[in-house]
Amino acid sequence: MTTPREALLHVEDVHKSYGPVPVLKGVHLDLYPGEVHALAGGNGSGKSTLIKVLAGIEHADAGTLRVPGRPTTDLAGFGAAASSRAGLRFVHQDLGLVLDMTVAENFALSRGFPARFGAVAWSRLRRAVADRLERFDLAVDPGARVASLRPADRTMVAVARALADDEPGQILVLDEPTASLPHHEVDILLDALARRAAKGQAILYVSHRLAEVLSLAHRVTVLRDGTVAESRPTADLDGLGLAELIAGRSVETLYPARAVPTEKPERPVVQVRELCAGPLREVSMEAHAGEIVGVAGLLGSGRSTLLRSLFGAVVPRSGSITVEGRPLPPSVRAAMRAGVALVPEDRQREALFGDLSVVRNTTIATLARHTRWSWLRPSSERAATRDAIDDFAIRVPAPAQAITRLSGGNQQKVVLARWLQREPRVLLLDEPTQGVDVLARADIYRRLREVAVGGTAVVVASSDVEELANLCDRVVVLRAGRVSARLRGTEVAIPAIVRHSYADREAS
Amino acid sequence: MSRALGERYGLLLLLAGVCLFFGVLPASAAAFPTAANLQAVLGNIAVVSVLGIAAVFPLVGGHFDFSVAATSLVSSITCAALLSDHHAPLVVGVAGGLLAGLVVGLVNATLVAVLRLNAFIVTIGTATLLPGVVQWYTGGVGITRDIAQPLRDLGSGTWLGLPRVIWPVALVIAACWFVLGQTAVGRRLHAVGSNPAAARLVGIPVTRVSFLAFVISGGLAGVAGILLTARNGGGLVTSGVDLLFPALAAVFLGGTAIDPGRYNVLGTVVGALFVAVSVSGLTLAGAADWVPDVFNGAALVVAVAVSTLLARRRGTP
Amino acid sequence: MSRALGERYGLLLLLAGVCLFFGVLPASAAAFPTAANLQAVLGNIAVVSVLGIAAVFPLVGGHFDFSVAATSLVSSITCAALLSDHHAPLVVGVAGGLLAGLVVGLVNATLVAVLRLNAFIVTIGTATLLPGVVQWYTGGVGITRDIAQPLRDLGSGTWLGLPRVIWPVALVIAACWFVLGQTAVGRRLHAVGSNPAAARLVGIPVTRVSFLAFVISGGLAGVAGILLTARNGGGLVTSGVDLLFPALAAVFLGGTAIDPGRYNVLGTVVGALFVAVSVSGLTLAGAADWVPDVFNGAALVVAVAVSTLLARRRGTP
Amino acid sequence: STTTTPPETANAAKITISKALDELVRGTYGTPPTSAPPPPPGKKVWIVSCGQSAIGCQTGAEAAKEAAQAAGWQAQICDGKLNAGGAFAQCVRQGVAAKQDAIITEAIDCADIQQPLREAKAAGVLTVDFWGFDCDAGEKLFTASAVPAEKYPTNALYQEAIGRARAEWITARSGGQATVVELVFQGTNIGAALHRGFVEGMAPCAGCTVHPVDVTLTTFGDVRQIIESALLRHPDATWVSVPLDSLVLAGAAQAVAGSPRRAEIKLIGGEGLPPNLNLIREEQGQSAAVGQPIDWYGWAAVDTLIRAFAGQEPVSAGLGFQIVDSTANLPTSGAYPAPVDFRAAYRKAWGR
Ligand SMILES: Nc1ncnc2c1ncn2[C@@H]1O[C@H](COP(=O)(O)OP(=O)(O)OP(=O)(O)O)[C@@H](O)[C@H]1O
Ligand SMILES: Nc1ncnc2c1ncn2[C@@H]1O[C@H](COP(=O)(O)OP(=O)(O)OP(=O)(O)O)[C@@H](O)[C@H]1O
Ligand SMILES: O[C@@H]1[C@@H](O)[C@H](O)OC[C@H]1O
Ligand SMILES: [Mg+2]
Ligand SMILES: [Mg+2]
Repeated sequence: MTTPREALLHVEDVHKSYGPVPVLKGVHLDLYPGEVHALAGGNGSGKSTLIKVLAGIEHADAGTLRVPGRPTTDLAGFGAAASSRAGLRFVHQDLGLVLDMTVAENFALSRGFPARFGAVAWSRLRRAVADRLERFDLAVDPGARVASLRPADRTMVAVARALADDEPGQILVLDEPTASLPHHEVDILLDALARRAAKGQAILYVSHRLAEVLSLAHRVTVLRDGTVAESRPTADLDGLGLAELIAGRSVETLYPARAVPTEKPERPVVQVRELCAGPLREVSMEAHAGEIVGVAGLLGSGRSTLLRSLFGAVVPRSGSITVEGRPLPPSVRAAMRAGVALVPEDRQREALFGDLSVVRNTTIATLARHTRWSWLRPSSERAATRDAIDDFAIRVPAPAQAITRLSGGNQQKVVLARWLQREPRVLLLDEPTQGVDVLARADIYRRLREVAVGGTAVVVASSDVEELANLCDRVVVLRAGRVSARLRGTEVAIPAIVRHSYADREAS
Repeated sequence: MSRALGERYGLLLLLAGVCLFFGVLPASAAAFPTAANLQAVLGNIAVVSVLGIAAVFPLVGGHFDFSVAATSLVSSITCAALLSDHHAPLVVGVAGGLLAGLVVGLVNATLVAVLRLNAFIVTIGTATLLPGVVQWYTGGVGITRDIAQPLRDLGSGTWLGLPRVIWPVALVIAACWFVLGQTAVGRRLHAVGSNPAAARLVGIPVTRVSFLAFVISGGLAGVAGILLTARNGGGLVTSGVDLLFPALAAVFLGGTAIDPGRYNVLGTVVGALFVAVSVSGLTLAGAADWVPDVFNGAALVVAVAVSTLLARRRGTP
Repeated sequence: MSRALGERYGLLLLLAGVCLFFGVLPASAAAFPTAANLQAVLGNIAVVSVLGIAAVFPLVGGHFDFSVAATSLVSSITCAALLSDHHAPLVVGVAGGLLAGLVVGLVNATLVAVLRLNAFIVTIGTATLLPGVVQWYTGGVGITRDIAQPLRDLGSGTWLGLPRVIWPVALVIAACWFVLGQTAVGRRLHAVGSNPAAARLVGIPVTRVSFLAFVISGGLAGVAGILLTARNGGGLVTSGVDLLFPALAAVFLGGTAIDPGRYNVLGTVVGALFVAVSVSGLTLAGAADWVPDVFNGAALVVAVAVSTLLARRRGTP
Repeated sequence: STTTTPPETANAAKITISKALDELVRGTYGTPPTSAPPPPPGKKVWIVSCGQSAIGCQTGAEAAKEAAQAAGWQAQICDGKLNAGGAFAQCVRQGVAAKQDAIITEAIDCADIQQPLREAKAAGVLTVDFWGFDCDAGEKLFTASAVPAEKYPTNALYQEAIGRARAEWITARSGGQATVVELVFQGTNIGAALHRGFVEGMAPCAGCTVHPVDVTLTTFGDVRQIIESALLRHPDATWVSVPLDSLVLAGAAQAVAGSPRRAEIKLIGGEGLPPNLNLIREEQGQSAAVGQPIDWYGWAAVDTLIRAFAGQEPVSAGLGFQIVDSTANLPTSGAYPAPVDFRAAYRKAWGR
């Protein structure tokens, strides 16, 4: 399809290597006014790297960039200031917020501090930011420290910051902005983006959520191994088709078949009764061996608190939790001994040991089995890691390298492998596919199903309703800390989950 | 709210309490609350607070700096050598001292900000190396001859009832407070120290900002060196360590006050004052010579304990 | 691969180079490559390497410890005082010295691991306070009378051609290398140092592990103190800082070797050896007194630069 | 002079005082030995300086090296760094390792290096001490110690005399009416000896009051604070006695120079090192020193060693001291010079 209009952004032949490893190999991209352009691709395919190059944070080895009315620029020397001058605005994958500074200061860090006699004009800054937040329907105090905001609010702050001025000719780039956003906020965001595009702005949008891509984007460019595999309109694509473009091969299905409903065993593996903890009010639920139970709910509805309670990481105010009939004391170690495992929500902060190697990240929860006569046996650790790498198709340059060198999806697989090695009786996963590409996601779903079939009770908390609807045998919906619905069988579907998450939203 | 105030001004209150205590304690009451003692105390905090502030800049930017004291030593010797060995005019001596500090700052800045080497190690390296350089130049002999009288007067004289040396120090304090807390550059430095990755993502030139922090630190250590020359009436040859620990103690004590949990300029000054006043009071009261050390060490631990526990109860990190 | 080797064994190679250099340099060739000099060098690294290893444990767990040197001072004095002032049997003196170190370790551990106070500040606090306590007890006078002969022999004698003191040190090195690098406890400490929140969520008892690190550190400082007493033939009164910097230098130099980028036991020993051999060679060669300082400072910077730049090119953690 | 002393006693006192002052200015020097065994050839000598960053230490160590070379030996200085990190012991051990024939230690207390001294003895290395103190208990650990003078057969007695001289100068200059802040260097033998002498010297002065304040190695850096506080606590004190010039430089002079009572306070310091003489010349907080020929002491150490090699006992070096102040014995530049050409004397005695 040819467009007569001039491209708002024309990027050509971008090359970039980290050390000897090429990450971008001749990538090109055109963005047109009024267009929402999706950038898709597997984990580690180079999306974030391309975006960092465009932002002038990483320097390309080669490549050019052109925006209307300016000469062609060599990307090799392209810096943050030049990027900003070219009209590019960003919401990066890890948001770029400084947690222990205020919301207003975070705005000013990227947009500049208003000054008076060389000093920051605090009141002017605060007013401008308050104004901006209001327009985004964000009930956030500009003087609040970002650390005190919920993850979703943080994302929205980063978005509001990037969108802060609406000059024409701007190009907005968002790298997985919805990864930690619940349904409602995703809708607000997508709405805002669509309106901007309608006004003639160009938007480059990275997401692993295929449905989002298909409903929002006009065009999609698919990266595979650092090259452009395809760039075409979304109109003639469906989810499976897009997944095949990303995979580069045919894909039959994204979700594994559900369990055949069988006779429930007498006793559930986990039983929660009248639990009050954090935002949770008298929550009761259970999970049986062999099933995948979803936990749905809005932001702050208490999903994470529920999972963390089951893992002994939160001390409940009242109520009881039993595993295999035995009461669970509020201790992570006790929970682990009882066979419980948790893949936490915030990978960077709660799961990864950034300066330890892939091997050490893999074996940290199973050290005892690699120990003989008090010695840790490196060969045993390496073997276990190799198994995990094969098993999960983890893309890793060398197991001795730091875990931070892996792409997000691959990091997530390492964390999952860490826990599966313990062969848990209860596997808890909090936002398990956040930032994970569609194929890896399919892998993970398949693995979760296998694990369940093998007799483990799997509990998945997620903001991705599509994921819950397609993966889970049952879904418990939380609303404001209380169970608002227990869905099973054919009830497990997007509309029902959404409805029970929101119902009485005003009332609560 | 009152708890927050207690946290912000706790150390200041404690300082007031210490003043009151030694002001009424019979053993020290005669000499402690006198203008002469105030002058002595203020004179003594001059170098320490400037050195402390010199350490605050890299610390805010997320880097430790062990080398400030050694740098001030080099700068003091440079200033004295210019005046004494080379009979340079006073301005040249002062400029030379400042320049020496800036040069060390530049070297640290290049190693840490540009080459991204571990600041801890680099600055322990410079802190080890610099006294050797001083030893080489001086042959171990302090330079105390022909120090310009105005510089000596700066170290020993008074002006408006306060030690003369405190006036430039006040200027330095005000300027640094302004730069770190009230300007875009200062806030960017905080951002870099708090989350360098995020800072890079929002387009802050992280390298340049860290670089600047070390250069400023070197410059301030240079100022401290000049003040040292003024106070000592020359350039003395020491290891520098005897200045480092008190300066760090002031910074850390100060990190529990004014802007608790964050290293800050005014807190550092209060920290330096607290130590100086306590030591002066204890000495005047005739306490044994081991008491000040024990007192200072304990004060540091208690201050950080109180401010941390208060902050934790309030729920701020 | 060869680059990785260069990184791991770079410092060791450099050490070999330095040995070769002073072994053939005419000025030092006669005395440097002798058994007597080897004994002197090994004897000299005993205290520094144990102190360095004492600092490695908290460092691996993510906490800085400024207090190891001051702790060893207390332990040395305790040991000497028991033997001399209280005529205690040797075992009691040694046990007392060890206990003193452990007590300081326990205090640090409680403050940092249990109360979660900033280790930096707490240990600068203890490092300030402890010399005051020593001063109080000794009145500034070293304790060198009636030190049990076997302890003295440990400090001066040789066994199998090596200084006797190096044998217990070798034991300490081996044990610490094992615990830190080869056991689950050591791995957990690394994990806590890397990300305490994540450590908690894989079932590591973070408080307990950090606590242990400080207690071990205190115990090792205690051992260093006993060795200090043996080497000095008594308990000397110093500020402790003069031992801290060399120990830290060894740790940091060592962080560039063997397990580059991570503070590690064997690296620390190599670091201490490197400094000791260089200083010995320079002294024997009759280098001016400022040369060793400059050499050591520069070595630190160069070592960290080379290892960082190599690691960056290879992409290891 | 709020005196009730009858005029004739006062007069007598004045005469005594001015006589004492004369003696202090003239000094107490003897002469170096006139004969000695010939220095054995080809010896290697290791000189452990108390700290090359301290100018007094440096002066003595350099002089010992110069003397050893004059004796036809190889000599090398090891920097004791004021014992930082146990450098005294390390230096001695390094000397043993370097297979030296002898080790000379400067201003080092035996207690700090007992072990290494035993090791040296076991290795057959001779050890000579000057300006320091041998262990008094039990065994003498040094092979020999330099003998300052007939009058002062040990360094302890020499230092006591110097402490006494400081007291006598204050008594004389104040006309027997002085309130004195005395800085006492605790925890070191030299500090103890100087203090003993000072107390003894002050005892006869009925009109004098002494307020001692302590400093130790650990509080060395706080000297300024210590003196400032003492001057604040004793607003009538106008005399300050400081045992060592390094303490004057470390802050005592600055405390005086920065005091509001600067004009009336007089400080007497230690050995008369070049920077201190500058302070006296420029009136920057120090008024006097007890001039001591440290370089001579270094030569005396080598003389002692020559005799030790020959199995002979040390002999008197003829050391003394003189008061240096703005009116007496103050050279126009440089260090305090001994009034005797000891170098020539030693060379002659050694036949070199
Ligand atoms: N700083 C770095 N050093 C070395 N390699 C890196 C670095 N950053 C990224 N990489 C590698 O570059 C490749 C591309 O990473 P990038 O983050 O661009 O992928 P992505 O497409 O954004 O993946 P994801 O969907 O997981 O976010 C990956 O293989 C990654 O391991
Ligand atoms: N102890 C507590 N008492 C009261 N409220 C709490 C407590 N702990 C957490 N909360 C609140 O609960 C909410 C977070 O709950 P949780 O993390 O379980 O929700 P979630 O459904 O997982 O939402 P999210 O999308 O933020 O992960 C936050 O608003 C938090 O402030
Ligand atoms: O706060 C930290 C402290 O706890 C650790 O010991 O050292 C680094 C500091 O930043
Ligand atoms: Mg990405
Ligand atoms: Mg959650």
